[in-house]
Amino acid sequence: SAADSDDTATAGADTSLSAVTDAGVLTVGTEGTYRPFTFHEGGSGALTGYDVEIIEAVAAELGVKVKFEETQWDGIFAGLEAGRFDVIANQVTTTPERVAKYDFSTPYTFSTGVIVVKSDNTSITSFDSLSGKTTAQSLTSNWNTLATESGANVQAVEGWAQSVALVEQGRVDATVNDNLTFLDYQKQTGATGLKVAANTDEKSATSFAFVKGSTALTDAVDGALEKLAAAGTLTSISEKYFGSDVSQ
Amino acid sequence: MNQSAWDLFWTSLGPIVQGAILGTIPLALASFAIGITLAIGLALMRLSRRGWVSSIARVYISIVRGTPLLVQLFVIFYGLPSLGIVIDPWPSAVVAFSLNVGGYAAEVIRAAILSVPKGQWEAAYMIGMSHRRALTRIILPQAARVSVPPLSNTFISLVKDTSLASVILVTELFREAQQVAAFSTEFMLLYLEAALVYWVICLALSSVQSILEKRLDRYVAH
Amino acid sequence: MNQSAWDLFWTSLGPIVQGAILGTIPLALASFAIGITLAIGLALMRLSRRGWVSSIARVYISIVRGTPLLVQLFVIFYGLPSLGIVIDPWPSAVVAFSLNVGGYAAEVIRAAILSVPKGQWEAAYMIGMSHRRALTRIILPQAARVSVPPLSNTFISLVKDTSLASVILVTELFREAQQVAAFSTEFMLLYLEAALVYWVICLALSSVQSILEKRLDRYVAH
Amino acid sequence: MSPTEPIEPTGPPDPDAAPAADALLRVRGLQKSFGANQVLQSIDLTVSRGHVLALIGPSGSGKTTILRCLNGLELADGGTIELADELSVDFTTAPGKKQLAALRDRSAMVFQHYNLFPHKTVLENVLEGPVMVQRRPKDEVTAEALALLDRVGLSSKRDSYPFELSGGQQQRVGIVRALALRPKLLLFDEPTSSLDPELVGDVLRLIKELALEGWSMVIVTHELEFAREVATTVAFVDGGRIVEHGDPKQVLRHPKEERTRQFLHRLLFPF
Amino acid sequence: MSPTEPIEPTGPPDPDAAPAADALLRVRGLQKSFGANQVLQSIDLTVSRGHVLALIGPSGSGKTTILRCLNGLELADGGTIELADELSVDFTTAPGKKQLAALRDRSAMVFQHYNLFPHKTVLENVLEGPVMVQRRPKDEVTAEALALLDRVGLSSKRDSYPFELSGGQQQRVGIVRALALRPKLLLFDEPTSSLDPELVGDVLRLIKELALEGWSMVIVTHELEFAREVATTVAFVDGGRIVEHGDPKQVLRHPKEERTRQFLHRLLFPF
Ligand SMILES: Nc1ncnc2c1ncn2[C@@H]1O[C@H](COP(=O)(O)OP(=O)(O)OP(=O)(O)O)[C@@H](O)[C@H]1O
Ligand SMILES: Nc1ncnc2c1ncn2[C@@H]1O[C@H](COP(=O)(O)OP(=O)(O)OP(=O)(O)O)[C@@H](O)[C@H]1O
Ligand SMILES: [Mg+2]
Ligand SMILES: [Mg+2]
Repeated sequence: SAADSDDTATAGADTSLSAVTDAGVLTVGTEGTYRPFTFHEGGSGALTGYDVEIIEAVAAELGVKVKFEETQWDGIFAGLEAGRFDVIANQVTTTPERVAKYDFSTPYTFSTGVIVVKSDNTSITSFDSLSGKTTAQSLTSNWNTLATESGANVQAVEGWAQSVALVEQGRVDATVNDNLTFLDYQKQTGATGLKVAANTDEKSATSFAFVKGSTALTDAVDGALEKLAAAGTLTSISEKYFGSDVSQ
Repeated sequence: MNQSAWDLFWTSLGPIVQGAILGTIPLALASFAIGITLAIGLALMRLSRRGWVSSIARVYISIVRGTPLLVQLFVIFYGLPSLGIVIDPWPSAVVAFSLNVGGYAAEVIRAAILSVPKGQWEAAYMIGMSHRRALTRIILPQAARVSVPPLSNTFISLVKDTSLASVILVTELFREAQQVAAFSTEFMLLYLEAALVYWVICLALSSVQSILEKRLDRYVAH
Repeated sequence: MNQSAWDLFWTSLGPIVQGAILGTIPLALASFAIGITLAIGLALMRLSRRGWVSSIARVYISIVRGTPLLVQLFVIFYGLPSLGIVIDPWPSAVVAFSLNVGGYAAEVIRAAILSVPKGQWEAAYMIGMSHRRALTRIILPQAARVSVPPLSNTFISLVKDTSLASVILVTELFREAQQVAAFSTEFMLLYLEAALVYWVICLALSSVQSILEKRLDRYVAH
Repeated sequence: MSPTEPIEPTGPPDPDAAPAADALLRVRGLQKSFGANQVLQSIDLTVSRGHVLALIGPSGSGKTTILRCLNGLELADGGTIELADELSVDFTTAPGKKQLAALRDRSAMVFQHYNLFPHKTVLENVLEGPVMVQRRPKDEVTAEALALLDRVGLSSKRDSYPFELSGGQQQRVGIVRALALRPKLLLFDEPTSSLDPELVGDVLRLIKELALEGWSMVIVTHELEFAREVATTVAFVDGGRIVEHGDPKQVLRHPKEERTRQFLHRLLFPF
Repeated sequence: MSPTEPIEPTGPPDPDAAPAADALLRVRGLQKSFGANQVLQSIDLTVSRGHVLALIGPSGSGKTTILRCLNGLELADGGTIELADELSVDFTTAPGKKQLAALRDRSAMVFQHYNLFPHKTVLENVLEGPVMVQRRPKDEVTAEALALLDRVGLSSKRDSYPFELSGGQQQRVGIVRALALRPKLLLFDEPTSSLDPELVGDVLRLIKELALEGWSMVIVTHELEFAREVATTVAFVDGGRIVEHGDPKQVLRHPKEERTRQFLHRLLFPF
């Protein structure tokens, strides 16, 4: 795989797009357990979510069918590298390390990070005040990095549900996550015991990830995203899930 | 449990049981059957007088038992493609679990073969049997009875271990529960529900084990 | 493997080995010690002539063995707080693994006790021993020898299972590997590295097993 | 170990001083069933102090079960066992654990398959009962045990483990283990039938010596020659009953009962 | 099953017609070591057609090892075995598997612990060799097997499993299993020493009948009476050598060698 990700070695033979168009199928890696971005309707129904719908729209724009492969986060990059799928649609945040190893589309989600605490918590008011506090984070998310950089003592958990459970049980002080995730959770459960203690100043961006050297495919997806944005499709998908436009 | 929890329990029971029937159970059965065949071969290699044959089997068994199953699944599904070997999720899972069962069951079968009294080999040779025929007609049938309890343990572990197959894209019982949990955030309830289904499967296996033991007992020395 | 992969391998070896020494090994040792004690109690309950005592132990063992360890960890860590019982990660992990080892080892110990010839009980009674003393001074020491191989298997499984402790916030070998992997996205490399460390631990355990077997063999009937 | 030596445990009475009527063991109407299988119908036995009772009979007739009831290893269903004028156990009303233990304390058994403790040395096997159970002083018991081992020619094996000994040696340790308990009554269950033929003699000779010294014994055996020479009384057991008993020469040479005759014939003229 | 009956397998020759010099088995200088332990020093044996050789000797002297070498279960290190003028195996140069198999095909062994196949019925135990290995017609072999079982009084047990039989019955099945192979030579390794004393007779009587019918046999036994009456020759084995051999009455009553005398004394006068 080291050779595959070597730009120069594959530059002359970028078949990333033709492989997809020839097969007529875009294979997408996603978790299927990350609400509201990629999840199953009603828990056991069809796969849906913000990321899922956007990549479906992109595939339609490219004139190919879409096929989802659901896997856990552990396997998602390994699967991309092993050629198990063409693209990851799973709220992948771009970081310098990742950019060095993978190709990324233009961003399709912009959101702020929030610190979620118990309603009666007054000691955490900003990211600076996280220092020395304990937070629960999913290991693999960029929010983990943010919490760590803020000086929090991070406890790694499997996902959002466990993070929230630990905050509610008072076993950690806070969790840092996507604003969108928290809003969805509140809407769904009507949870009243939690509040947002602070927002990040900057928005973070997420993109689709491709194996290095997939310039043609990345370009094609970028083109599709541009058209979808222009046609208002991205906005309407975003409003369906979040009531506002997070796609730009 | 309140009403909505009950509702969630009942609506999710369908998909979870379906995951068991379409994923967990066939995966476990296929892997067990192949794994046992492999295990018999490995056990015979371990018992071989040729040192290097025995060593190969020993190293294999040691690696399979000494490393996490999750890593083995990873290597087969995500690692082999870099050597040009691409296997689909289901076959990958069957391969990984079979190799694993092979490693664990080999030692069980080896011990069972060794537990058959030496006099049985001698009587078989005495009536003119070759080593191979003595093994298949005289020794293995007797070893079978001794192996049933430990092999059912291997099988029960296998059933639970198949939950790892979801990392290589196979949908089974536990994956279904995780999906509902991700949707509802009621992970505690859903995991308990999955546990209940696993338990029912294991109880069923235990009864099969008792029946098998009784049947084999009927004609084996006491 | 290219240079950067090698670098990653070496820089991550420190944290992974540290995770083994501070997490995996003490967790496994503590849980095994407590679990074996529990298992002896359960094995004796299973052998009790009073039906209900035996039944309690049987149901316990069936639940522990029939449900995924992951769920057991979840129930103890995330589930018990809803009953007002909040246990810290480390004690939770030790409790869960001990209960689990107890269930698995109970059947092993029970079989080992049953494998001691009846004549040993009789000789112990004959010289005037009570049931309790016959058990502790005569039967259990002999059962110990028989249990060593299956109990080392239980221990090896336990070592690998402790990787699940990370779901309840305990930092051990596998969590360290996952952490490095999460930042570098080199899951394959890091998992293989973790597997290597597990394998080394298991090889060490196997040698301890051989030594123990030889020592116990010295004075036990052949 | 003659009755006058210090290591002699209970000091069995001088056989001459003990009148035949001085019964050590008196068993009346002993019954035992395993499920629906009534193994002992009704057993009556008397063993006088210093006497030797030999039980003979076909396989499955209940000989071992009799010994096990006498040693309290098996709980009889009915009948009484009286021992040494000091203990009387009535099995019609289920006796307590204490009474079974008392029975066990006063008798010691030597098993067909030796049943030595494989994880203990020869000396530890012998000391286990007197020291750990009877709580006698370790020094005293050790001296006594070593003297007993010496007498059976095994003092050099004191620190060996049972698996290092031949069958005959193991059985002699089994006998020493029983003697060290200072029992009133010795019970032997086919003590030589697991032994290689050349090793039988050592064990039989030892038992004969103990008999001559005045130990009271019940021996289950198929060694008819031995029974004739050593036993005071021979009883033929069949189907859970004592079919015939009396002087060894009379029972073994001129049995009254047809079943006894058949059994002896099978043993003496096998082909 | 007399030599004239149809089920008679190899039709052993009429003993009278066979001159003493008509050797069936000739063993010269047989040697066998286990590691550093030389178990057989140099064994010379001859068995004529229709004769019975009894091997006696102390435990560990190598008796079983001799039989196992004869049956090809153990690979001797040196010496030769000649069987029936048709097979000669020289162990100085390691013989091939084929020759060991040929040795095995011509002899059949009856084991001390019977070694019946516990997962097969009595009849299946008997048929396994002739049908599965020798590939003889199943109907023919079944008829022969049933006649043999009938003769040893076990035709009603044809469908029983070994654990349902007494030791004596199991051993008789073991003998039938050996006979059904139609061997030239029967080997018996202490065939009665695992049996209850009352069951010994049935087996000894059967072996005696086979001897009278003219079967050639080697028997390891501790039953001296039996050896004296049934054997043509008795050989005393000690320390991996044949110390003395000859007419049973001579060897058992008036042994020439001191070691034989000692051994016999221990067996005959154990206490
Ligand atoms: N624990 C037990 N449970 C059920 N049946 C038993 C038990 N112990 C003995 N028996 C039965 O009781 C009967 C008498 O057995 P016992 O061992 O007393 O005979 P024995 O005369 O000593 O025979 P042997 O000469 O073979 O030792 C047999 O039928 C046996 O099967
Ligand atoms: N497979 C083996 N490996 C090592 N040593 C062996 C083996 N088989 C037999 N021996 C040794 O060879 C010697 C002779 O054994 P063998 O069984 O032939 O004696 P035996 O005369 O039949 O004795 P017994 O009367 O006890 O059956 C013994 O010292 C025994 O320990
Ligand atoms: Mg008995
Ligand atoms: Mg032998």
